[in-house]
Parts: sequence; structure tokens; C-alpha cells
Amino acid sequence: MTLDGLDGDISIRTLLFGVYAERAALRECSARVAAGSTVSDLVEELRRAEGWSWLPRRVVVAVNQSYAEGGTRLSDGDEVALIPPVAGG
Amino acid sequence: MTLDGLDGDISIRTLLFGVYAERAALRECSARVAAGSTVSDLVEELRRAEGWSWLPRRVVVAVNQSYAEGGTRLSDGDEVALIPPVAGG
Amino acid sequence: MTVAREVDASRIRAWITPDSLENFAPLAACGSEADGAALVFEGRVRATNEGREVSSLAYEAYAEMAEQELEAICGEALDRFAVSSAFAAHRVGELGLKEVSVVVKVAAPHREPCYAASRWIIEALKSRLPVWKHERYADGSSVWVGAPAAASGAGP
Amino acid sequence: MTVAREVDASRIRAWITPDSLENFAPLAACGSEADGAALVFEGRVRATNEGREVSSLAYEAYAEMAEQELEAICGEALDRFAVSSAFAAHRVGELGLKEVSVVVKVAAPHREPCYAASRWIIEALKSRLPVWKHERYADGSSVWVGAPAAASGAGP
Repeated sequence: MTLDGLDGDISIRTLLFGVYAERAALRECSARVAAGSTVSDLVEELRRAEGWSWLPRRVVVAVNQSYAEGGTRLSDGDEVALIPPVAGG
Repeated sequence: MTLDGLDGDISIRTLLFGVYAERAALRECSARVAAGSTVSDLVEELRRAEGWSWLPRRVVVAVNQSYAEGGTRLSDGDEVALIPPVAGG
Repeated sequence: MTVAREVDASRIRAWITPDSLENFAPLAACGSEADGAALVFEGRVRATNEGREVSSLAYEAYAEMAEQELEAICGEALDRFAVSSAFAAHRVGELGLKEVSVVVKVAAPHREPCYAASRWIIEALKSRLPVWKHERYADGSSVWVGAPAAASGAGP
Repeated sequence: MTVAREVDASRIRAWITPDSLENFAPLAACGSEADGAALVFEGRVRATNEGREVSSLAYEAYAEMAEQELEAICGEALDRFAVSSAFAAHRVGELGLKEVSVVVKVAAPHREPCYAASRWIIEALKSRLPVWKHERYADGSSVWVGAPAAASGAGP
């Protein structure tokens, strides 16, 4: 699905896991954000979307399967994972 | 075998292992020592026997399959093991 | 940021798998003639966790990333400790009581670094691996372990 | 002096054995539903020891005492550390390169004490177990490891 209201220039494949997938009631969505957006920009956009206010501002994020800082700039087609507190082991 | 010259009142089953068995060229012998002898007394007797001068005065000893101090008193029929430096693992 | 590294598959291997990790056969390849010591850590599903009676649990993973991350952790262990090989596997899916959830094997010429490396790998994977645990309890309730209390209730 | 103790065979077991310790099956019984962690240490015959090329070796043991002592060490580990079970086995006889000489498994509710107990057991058995190692080298010589230099030559 594509999130309503996130209709920028570049498309980000956004993945959700664990309790976040449960809260959002979805595992994957496409988010469109403005070219030049950072990880933090995407998170702020998501938090403003309908039913997404539960998303922590400081959520841990991976871009293309590596942990990434909030300042990381996103490119069209990037895969962004929203990572709840991990509990492997 | 019974060690020559060790002809006391009580009989001690003496076991040798590893490099000690190699030096003595035997794995087991019966040693007769005086009643009331301690572990240290037995070791001194053994060291005086023909071909046994290699035996360290402070050799580690087990009596009846437990490590024992030099002052431990021996009884007829005890099993005494002469323990070279161990190297398990 | 994970730095790309050359992976020597005879020395570093990682798996995220729905298959049983009981007597996990590929671990046998961890170690060489030069190694006098090997250490295998197994994590298992416990009947109780923080005082609650666990009936079953499920691990979910961001599988592609988790496998890369686990491989990176094993590689970092080889840089940090005098160990020659590090293999690790983490189970996903439904697990019953006593089932193996994680297994880590390290091999080295000497034993001391095995202990240090094994502990380090476990701590690292617990803090870094994108894997989540959904615990179900005997009383019928369930929780995503590690999730903040506010987020552990029902969905929106 | 070893103090006699009640041995709970489900929690403490020890073997001195001429049989292979590769995938030693009795270790599977170490641990219970309450244990979330298990740690298996394996010692193997290394191709080199202190710079010399090892061709083969033999372990000799005072078998009855060694088995009691190994069992006592496992029991002491349960007293010293928060582990629920400790099993250990030591091989005797001829061993080739890479063969397992010793294996120690501990299980516990939590992982930290497993590491501490496992290390302690290995150190204790290395210092206390009446077991001797006869190493043979590629150059044809051999030595009883640990024996004082003066005593490591030919017999009288």
C-alpha cells in the first residue's frame, strides 16, 4: 500500500516488524517523501500520517539493511526498516 | 611385585602412572612399611629402594583415590598412588 | 553502519533459519587442526521468564538484515579476539519449551579467547540483531519482549 | 581431601572413557526446562604444541580416582555458580589430531554463570585430574607433558 499524504518525489519501501507491525496493522508500505529527505524527515512524515502517532520519534531505523542515523539522506527506492526494541538471543 | 627392603608390618598397594611408571618400569607394587607410617614415611622408604632415587621427595600422593597430605597415616591394604604432574584437558 | 568485509566462509558463517537448531550439523565445520578449543553456546526457550509461565513463543526477524548483521558480528569477533572461526545461527518462527533459539560456536588454538569471544557475540547479537520475540503465557496473554510498556497492548 | 557428597546423577555426571567424545550423546541429558542457557566446551588435539609438530598422543588416567575427582569438580561448580547441571568427560588412550580430549557441558537458567562455571571446571580439571598426556612428535621424539625436564628422558 501507499500511505496517504506521503506523496513526495521519491519512493521509500518501508518495512515494519514485531510490535510496530502490530500497531500499524501492516508489514510493509510505500512512503513518498520529498527528494533530499533524511531518515528523520521520513519518520516525522510517518508520525503525522493517520494512525501512526504511536511511532517513537527516536525509532531505530535501518536503510538498505544497515543501521542508519537520522541524518542519513534517502534515495528513491531505498528500503527503510523501522526497528522496535530487539530481543534476539 | 613386592619391593625389596620394604618389609614392614603393613602392606600398601602402590600405583605408578605416566612418567613415574616409565622411570620405575612398573605400574604397581606392594610396599611393606612399619605400622603407623605416614605417606611421607612411605615416600622416604621408596626413595631408598634400589632404582627409585628419581622419585621426588615432595611427590603428590593419593590415598584410596583421594589426594592426601604427607602426614596422612597409612593402614594395611591402603592404595597409594604416586601422581606425576597432571596434564589433563 | 556496517562496513562491507571479505567473508571467509570457512571461518565466519551465520544463519537465520526456521529449522531446528538441535544438533545443528553445519557447526561441525567450525574449527581446524590448529584449534585446540571450541565452545558452543546454546540459548533455549525457558519455561518461565521474569516470573511468568511461558507456554510458547515466536521469533520474528528482518531476515536478510539479521543474517548480514550476525555474519558481521562473527567477523568482528575474529578481529577482536584470538579466535579462528565463529559460526552463529538464530531460529525464527514458532518455538516450544526447551527448543534452541540461538547457537554460537567459536574455535581457537587456545581456550581463553573462546570464552571471551562467545560472550561478546551473544551480547552483540542481543543488542544488534533485528529479531523480535513474541512470548505467550499460560494465562493466555502475550507480549512483544523488549517493547516499551505503552506499545505492548493491543494494536490501534 | 575430597568430601563425600550425595550425587544427583541428573545434575552431575562424569566419565573417563576410551570411547570417542565426538558428539558425545549423554551430554544431551544435561539441562532442564528451567535452563535457558547451555555451554559446551570441547578440547581437541592440536597439530602443534609449544612450537612442536604433534603426530599423536595418548592420555593415561588413574581412572577410578579421575572419574570421582571429575564428578567432585562438577559438584563443586554447582556449589560455586548458579548453574543447575554440570557434565564432564575426559578421553583416555590413543588420540589422533583433531580428536576431542575433553568435553564439559553446563546448563543454567541464565547464561552468565555458564561461562564462569565452564571456565572454572576446565581450570580445576587441568590442575586436579589424575590424567597424563604422552605427546609424540613428527621428529619421532615423545614426552610426558608436564613432567619435570629431568624426568622426561628415558627410564632408568
